[in-house]
Amino acid sequence: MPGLLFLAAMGGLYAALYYFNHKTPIPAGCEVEEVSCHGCSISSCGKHPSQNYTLEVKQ
Amino acid sequence: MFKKALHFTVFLALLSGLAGGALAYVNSITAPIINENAIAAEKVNLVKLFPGTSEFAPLEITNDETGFIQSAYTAKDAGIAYKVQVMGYANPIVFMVGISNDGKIVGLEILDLRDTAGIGTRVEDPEFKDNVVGKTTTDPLAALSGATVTSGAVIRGINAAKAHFNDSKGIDDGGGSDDPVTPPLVFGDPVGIFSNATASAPAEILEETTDGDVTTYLVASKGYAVLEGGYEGAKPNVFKIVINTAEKKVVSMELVEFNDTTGLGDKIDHEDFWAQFEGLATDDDSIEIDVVSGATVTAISAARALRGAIGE
Amino acid sequence: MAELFTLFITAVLINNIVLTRFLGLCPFMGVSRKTSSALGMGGAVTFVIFGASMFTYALYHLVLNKYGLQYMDLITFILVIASFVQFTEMIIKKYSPALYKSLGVFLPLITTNCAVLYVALDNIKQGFDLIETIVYSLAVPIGFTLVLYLFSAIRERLDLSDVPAPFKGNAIAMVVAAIMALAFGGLAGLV
Amino acid sequence: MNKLDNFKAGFIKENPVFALYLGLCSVLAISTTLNNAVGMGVAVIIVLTVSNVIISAIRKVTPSEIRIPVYIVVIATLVKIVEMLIQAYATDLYGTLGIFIPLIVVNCIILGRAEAFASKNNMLDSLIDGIGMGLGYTFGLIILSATRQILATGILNFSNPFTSEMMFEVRLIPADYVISLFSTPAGAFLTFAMIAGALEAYKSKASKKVKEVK
Repeated sequence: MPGLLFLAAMGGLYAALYYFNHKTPIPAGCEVEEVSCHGCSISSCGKHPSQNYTLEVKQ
Repeated sequence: MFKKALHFTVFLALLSGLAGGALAYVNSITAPIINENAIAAEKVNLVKLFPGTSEFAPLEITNDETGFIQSAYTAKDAGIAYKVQVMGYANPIVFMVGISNDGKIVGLEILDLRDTAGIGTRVEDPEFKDNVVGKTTTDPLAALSGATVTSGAVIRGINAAKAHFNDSKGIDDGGGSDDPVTPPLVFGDPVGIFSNATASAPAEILEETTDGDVTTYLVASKGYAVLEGGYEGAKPNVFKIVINTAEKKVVSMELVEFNDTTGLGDKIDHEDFWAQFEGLATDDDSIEIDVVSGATVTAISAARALRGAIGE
Repeated sequence: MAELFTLFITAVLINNIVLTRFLGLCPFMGVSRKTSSALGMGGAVTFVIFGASMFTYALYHLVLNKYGLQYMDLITFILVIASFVQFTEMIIKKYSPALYKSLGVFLPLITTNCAVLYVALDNIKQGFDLIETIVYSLAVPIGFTLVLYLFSAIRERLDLSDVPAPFKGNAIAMVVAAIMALAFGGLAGLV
Repeated sequence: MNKLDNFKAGFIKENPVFALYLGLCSVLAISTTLNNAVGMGVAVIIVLTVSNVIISAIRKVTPSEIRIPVYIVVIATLVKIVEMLIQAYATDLYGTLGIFIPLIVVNCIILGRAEAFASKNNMLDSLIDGIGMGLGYTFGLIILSATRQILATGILNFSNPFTSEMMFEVRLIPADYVISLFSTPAGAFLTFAMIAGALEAYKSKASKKVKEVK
């Protein structure tokens, strides 16, 4: 049982950090790097085309 | 914004909790099977240690200070088998040692040994195993002379198992040391004090002090470093020899300065070796001593020193 | 000391994570077009592997192993690595745009980089102590960076050469990796 | 019909391994023998299918902002479960695949399908997609492993992963003519490059034909 609570706490921490990180805007002048990333298939990557979350926030 | 964050946090926390529950459930099913498999893989060796026993159960090791014991199994009504890993000469050595319930070492199985062939691998020879198997958990164990690193490591591992066994059975081993005891000396062929072997390179008396009947000599005698090594700056060994001139007997002999190979020649510095000299008659030209196996040249240098001290 | 040095050299050159373990190949193929981005990626990977290994090592020995929760290693390691990356990215986004530009942009690529999880798991599997963990967790990403950098330098030239059409892109990169693996194979007798 | 086409495309034209370069790490590392390939393939099919179904089932309640962390937790749990099952029931397979089983978590193909397909489709379609993609992955893995094993040892064999009983064994190349280079890492890269190049050549030829017919 303490194991489950510990795991839940870690999961919660991750969710919170993930959310706040994606709320934090990318500093000016850094967006261009997205172009340099092709050929990679990591879809969890923020630069992956399927990751349109940051764009949603901007709108 | 924070309300949203809280919502996400709770969502993933719940999901993680569920995931943990699922993991715990599957683990509770598979853990015993995995345990059994591990024992099955180990069983071949376990049976070698405890022939006639087929029921083994893993034993949790909690109070092993050395960290050598990897795992342990209790053999039903027979004893405990320990799987031990120690650092050998260059690579780890893995072995299993079985201790019966009456406190005797019943078997030693070397599982992984990659030390020098012919030297370190001697721990697999009957000579070493016979030395270990049959001893009780309170007996000290001796390393193999000439292979002290590998055999010493194995013995430190066995001692860790012994310590755990004694601890769990409440046997008092007097806080037995972790280190192997000095191995007993292995003697080689005898050499006469006045034989040809000692005539070739006469020893040199450095100092002579007489106190009544007792004369003490400091004698420099060429050992391995000078005779065989022959490198620049090689020095002879220096011995202190006490002779009772009235009784014409050697009283004692000891090594004062050692200049031969460490780890080989210095084996002669052992009470068993010196005991041979005590009481030798100086007027008898047939007296002889046994050389030390593996330290022959240094041992002969001692004989040569005595010849020098007695004189022709 | 000598053993630690051997561990280091082995992890960097002989058992190079990219060329013999095939880990971290995704960024290897994706980010290895320019030497500058290869170095940025290498720096970010080094930071994350080292940091994540320290956290997971502590987590395993102080929590999981103590309370018999070894079976939760994988999920907690993943959560630690992912949280660590998110946290680091957030901090440097907010406080150091310059650092973000050189290293931070690679961070999101790393969460699911197999090399990070591999090192975290391997530290436990090999039974390393703290010092060995530190050396190993630095050596592996250094080896990664070295190979990534060499590879990007080769690829910059490869872009100018005439490659058979079906091999353009990733296939020719694999051939280059094969030749590099052969070359690194020659270092096997080093220790 | 459309579904079947999708299913088929995963094998050759959009093979996750050779065409999409997904999950390369484990593909190259464990592709030394046919046995490993099948074992790894089955593990991936199971994880991929079950994760697709679960993610599709919870897609309505999953907040889109944190969907990636949700997927990661689901996948990590499944992989650990599969790892424990393999360790318990197929010990030999566990011994050879070792650390590459937990690394399925970071295999891009699983997260990729979760994101691209399961999060947008119903459970049945996600199930089919998982099986199809998993089979495509296994197919790619088998091709690579069989090629390497034959070139490196001349022998192709397969044993039951649960009982380690040998099921078949054929020698295809005499022992004097085998190239052991193909069992080394360099051989893995080289074989992969050749197969990927051949697939690319086949694809461009096929599309030319289509144009000519038109």
